[in-house]
Amino acid sequence: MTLPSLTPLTSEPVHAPSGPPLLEASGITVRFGGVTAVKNISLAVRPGEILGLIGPNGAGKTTLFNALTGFVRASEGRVTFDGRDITHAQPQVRAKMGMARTFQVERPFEDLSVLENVLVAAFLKHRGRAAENHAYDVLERVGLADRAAQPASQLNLARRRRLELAKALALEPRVLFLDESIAGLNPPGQQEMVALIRTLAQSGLGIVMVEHIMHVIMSLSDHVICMAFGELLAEGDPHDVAAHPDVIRAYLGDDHD
Amino acid sequence: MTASVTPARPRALTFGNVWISLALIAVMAVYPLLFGKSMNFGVSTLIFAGLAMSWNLLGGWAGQTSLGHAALLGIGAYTMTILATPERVPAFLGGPLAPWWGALIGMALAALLALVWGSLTFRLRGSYFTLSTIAVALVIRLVAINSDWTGGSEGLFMPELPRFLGLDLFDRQAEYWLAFAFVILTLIITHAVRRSRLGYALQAVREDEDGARALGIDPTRMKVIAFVISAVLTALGGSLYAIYLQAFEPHTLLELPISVQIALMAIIGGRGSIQGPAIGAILLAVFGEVFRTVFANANLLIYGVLILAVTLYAPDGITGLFTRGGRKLGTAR
Amino acid sequence: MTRTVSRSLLSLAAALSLASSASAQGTLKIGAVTSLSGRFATFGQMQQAGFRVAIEELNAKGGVNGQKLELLLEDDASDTNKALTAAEKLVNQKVPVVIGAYASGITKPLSQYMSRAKVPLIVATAVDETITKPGNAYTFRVNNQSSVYTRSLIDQLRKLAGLKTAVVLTSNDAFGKSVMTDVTKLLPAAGYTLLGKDTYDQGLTDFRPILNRYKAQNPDVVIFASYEQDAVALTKQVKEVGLNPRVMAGIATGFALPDFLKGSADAGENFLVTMVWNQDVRYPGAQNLYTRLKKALGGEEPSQHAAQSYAAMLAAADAVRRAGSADPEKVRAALTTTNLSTAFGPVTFRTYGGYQNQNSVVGLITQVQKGKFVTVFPASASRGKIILRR
Amino acid sequence: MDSAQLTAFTQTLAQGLLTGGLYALIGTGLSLIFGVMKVINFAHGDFLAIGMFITLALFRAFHLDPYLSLLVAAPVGFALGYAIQRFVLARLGDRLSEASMLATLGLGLIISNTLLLTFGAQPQNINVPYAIQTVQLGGVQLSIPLIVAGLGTLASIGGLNYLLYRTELGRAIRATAQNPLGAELQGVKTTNIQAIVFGLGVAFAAIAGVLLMPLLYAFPTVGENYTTKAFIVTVLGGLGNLPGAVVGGLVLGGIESLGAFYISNNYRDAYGLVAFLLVLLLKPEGLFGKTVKRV
Repeated sequence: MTLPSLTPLTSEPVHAPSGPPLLEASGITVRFGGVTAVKNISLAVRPGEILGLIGPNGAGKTTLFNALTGFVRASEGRVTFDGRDITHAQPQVRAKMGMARTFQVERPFEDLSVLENVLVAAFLKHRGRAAENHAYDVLERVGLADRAAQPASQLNLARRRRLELAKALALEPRVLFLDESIAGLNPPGQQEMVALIRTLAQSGLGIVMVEHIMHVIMSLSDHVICMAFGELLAEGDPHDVAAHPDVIRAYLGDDHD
Repeated sequence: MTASVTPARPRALTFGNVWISLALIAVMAVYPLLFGKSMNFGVSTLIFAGLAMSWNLLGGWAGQTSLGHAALLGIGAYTMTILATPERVPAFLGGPLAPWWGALIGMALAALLALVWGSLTFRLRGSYFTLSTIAVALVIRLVAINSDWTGGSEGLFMPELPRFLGLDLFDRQAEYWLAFAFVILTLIITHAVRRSRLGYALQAVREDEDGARALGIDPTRMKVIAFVISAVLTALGGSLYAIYLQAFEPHTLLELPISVQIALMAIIGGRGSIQGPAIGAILLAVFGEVFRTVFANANLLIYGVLILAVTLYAPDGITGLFTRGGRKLGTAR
Repeated sequence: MTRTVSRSLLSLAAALSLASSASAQGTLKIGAVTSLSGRFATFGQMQQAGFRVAIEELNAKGGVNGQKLELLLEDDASDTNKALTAAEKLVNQKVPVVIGAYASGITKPLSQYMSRAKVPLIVATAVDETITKPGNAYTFRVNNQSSVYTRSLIDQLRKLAGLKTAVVLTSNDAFGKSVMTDVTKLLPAAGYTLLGKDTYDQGLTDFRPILNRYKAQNPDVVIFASYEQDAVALTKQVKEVGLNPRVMAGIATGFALPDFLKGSADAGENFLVTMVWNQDVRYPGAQNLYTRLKKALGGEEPSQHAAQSYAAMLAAADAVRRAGSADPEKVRAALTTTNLSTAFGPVTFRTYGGYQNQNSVVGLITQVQKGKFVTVFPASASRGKIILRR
Repeated sequence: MDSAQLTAFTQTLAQGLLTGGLYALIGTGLSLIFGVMKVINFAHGDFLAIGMFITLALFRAFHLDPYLSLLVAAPVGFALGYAIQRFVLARLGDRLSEASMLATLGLGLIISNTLLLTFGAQPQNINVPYAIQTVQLGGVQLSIPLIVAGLGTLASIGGLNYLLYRTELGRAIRATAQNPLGAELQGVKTTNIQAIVFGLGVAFAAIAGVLLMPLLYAFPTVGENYTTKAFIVTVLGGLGNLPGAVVGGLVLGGIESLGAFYISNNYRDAYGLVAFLLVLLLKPEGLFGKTVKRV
């Protein structure tokens, strides 16, 4: 298998998002008993737009992520997708409408092969041999075609990440939620994943990314939201947010602490 | 990133290991020639092999261990027999129904029960579901014992039945081939599920429900579908069993040990493989017969030891021993 | 693993395959199916004793048609499927007649199979009405149908003056159900008003709520029909809650077990217990049979089931002798003209009152007097008088 | 007339609660095992049968009073349970909760059939003078063995509570129940704890067996019905919730007793089963249990 060519990390945004927002969330609040994990966060994603979600550990990024994808009930606020209210829709309903997600901790179906893992997703919109061919196409896009027959349990971290992505892509989503799919990969792995995300956005997919690696967020996102302790800290163009004093303090702590 | 040549695409969507099924069918076809005189043993073994296969659609594929399938067996048996008995058939049907119509109606009732029962209880995880199946089956047993239209605790006798495709339903040879067809039907359906969207969805749900929901799969709906198919086939098996017994009562047909026997056959045979339950049923029937004659009083003791041994040393059941790479079908985590 | 599987397949083939035909090998084989293990093991062992004592007696008198008798006893492990497989094995071994099984639930499918296999089946213990009503041409029953117990009790109650009210509690199996139907139909005709009637499920051990209700109703007569293992618990709880009717009656099964006397101790005193045989019954040879059965059971007290099985074996041998051959069809014909007197009582298979090939057995009523079953009814067989509790 | 009805009611309720006490004792054993190891012990009733047969054997051999044989049956039950978990069930490793159903079904068959081969099949029973004596408690007539059974239940459950909440071992057990990994990290040998817990569960079943012996026949398959009753009780109270099991037992005893007295005995088991199903569907964590993650 030839090593993919290294694509230099350019700093300009990938692709100007176009058309009305696909996914809109307004005033999302999530409370577990007395604890408010997410407080009054609003965001919108347009086709082709990459929305970066950053913030120190425990800022509530993943909780927000799970609320948007239906794995956690939002205590307040409203989420619409393509104009339809999906605030309390089950994850499987959202998947059918065109929302797909990866999990921070990979959860492949251990006993199924790589191809079969993707096939489960491909069956959403395809039947029989067509589903299998679609699954193969997706595997080729993420560079796992050669490992199709291998049980998912035998994949290394990078390939498990790619499998997560492949399963999400096989749903042919219109909005893709990536939960730290780049963290922990070696540099070449990161390069490939960034390149892949770039081409996905160019093909018109709306992407919401939770990520810690700053230069990846900076080079990919059209719009960034920074959260701390469950609340919105700063929002806007990646570079402005990166320069924002509160964001720096949240990440690096005060110089006179 | 495009690979130079499209690598050969090994197919995942296969019918699974068809060779074992063909071998199994061959063995079942040869049996009457070798043991032509031992048809009772043959018919009851095949019926229970089919029942274990039917149970496995829910127990193995969907990972929901049921200990209440005797109730579904009973619905198949009772419905067909009641509708075939002149004095018991409801008046508006105007006369007794032929057994095949009765069996179909029994299958429909079992499907309805599975639909309601499943959608109520599949919200429950693992052992809760198993406990609910015990309770529902015991309630159905109490209804059968205490109501007259089911013959109460005296049960029912099989009335004279019309010929089915020219076959005398009470001739053991005919019953053998009907049971043979029943096992083949369950094999075909299991192979089809193995290759279908339902099959993969069930395996996904069994491995990781949340992971499956993220891929657009509704776990409860999938489990209910598996339960309905399992119930329909079990009811069909119940109708065959009623014809074989020709007389049955709640205390023999609807007891917990029958549900446990069906489940054990599938689990000991191996829930992981397609043919495991049928193989398990046949082996247990053979061991049961050998122990019955050889060990007399101690045969149930040896049976218990066998069950414990399989659990400890053959986690994937007997077939799991042979197919080391056999897929591990644990219960829903 | 595969080696052990093939070896057991071989031993199965041996077990299922044809043993030599019954008559060729010099002994006349009589088939029998009962529960030597599982839930009904107690009664299976009683039947085994009865069969063995009969075979010894017959072989001592030179066997049948010059051949010694051999018992082919199969254990059905209290399981219907195993009983059918066992019966088929016996049919394949060309036995002229099969005796069994113990429980009604197993005997009914067995009788259907035997009539299809055209080999006569003699039932010795199962009491379900439907076995001989309508029954079939190949099924003969030595023991009584359950209604005999109830009718003989009600005939006796009819004679007792000054008793007006009654309650009945039965198990919810076929036996209990038929007792319940007979009691609710016949008791009013005998001048009683039925104050309460309940059934209970297997495994229940706490009867106090029902007994409390009966105590409040203060009936003259209380009638029980129980699962085998519940008779003692029920009797003890009657004493415990202080239910003290003028007549207490227990119908067969658990009450007719010798263990009932030991188990209930004085709580069972002057209970009326219906059965069809008792060691003190005035039938010729009854005492002698009792001692032989007791020896065969290794000192355990024999129940009526042992005597019934003994009589069934005698009837089978007698039919084969009169048929002059081991051909099942001839033996079946001979059975219809059976007229035998045994220590269990007379054995004739008649068709009457909707029953077919049913032996009409005289229902005995015994009373527990000073810890022993004393036959008090009918007069011809009785050894003592009924004592009313108050 | 109403005072007679009142005494009948109190008598039926009292007897129901005492029988319910035995259900609670059996259910507590099962719930303890499930709480700590997520194992449903399908042989629980057979362990009860062992308790009964130990009492029978001691009574037959040494004419030992049944309640004295508690001192033998409880430790033997504990040792048996400990050995089974330590040397048999523990070998299932992480498949314990999945495969435990099958393993304990096999165990149940082994136990009931060993009893059949050693003690024979006929129902046996012991005659102790107090078996049918009763005592008057405020117009309510209660049998002595039933009262002793109630007291035995209170003592056992009290002892268990003391052990769980007042002792070092108890803390280790509760830690293992909540988070086996966490407990292991704190130096708790969980395999040992699990064996002790299984031993305690079996000891409880054996104690119930001893207390039942004066009231009932013992026969090899007597355990079967008590296993189902134990299931109902534990689910009513919430699987793994010990106080819940006690209340679940009393509730079941009461429902069955009053149902039989006022409605009819034909559907007696159905009352318990229906209550069981309702709780399972509406509140799987049981009437008093902690919330269970529902799909």
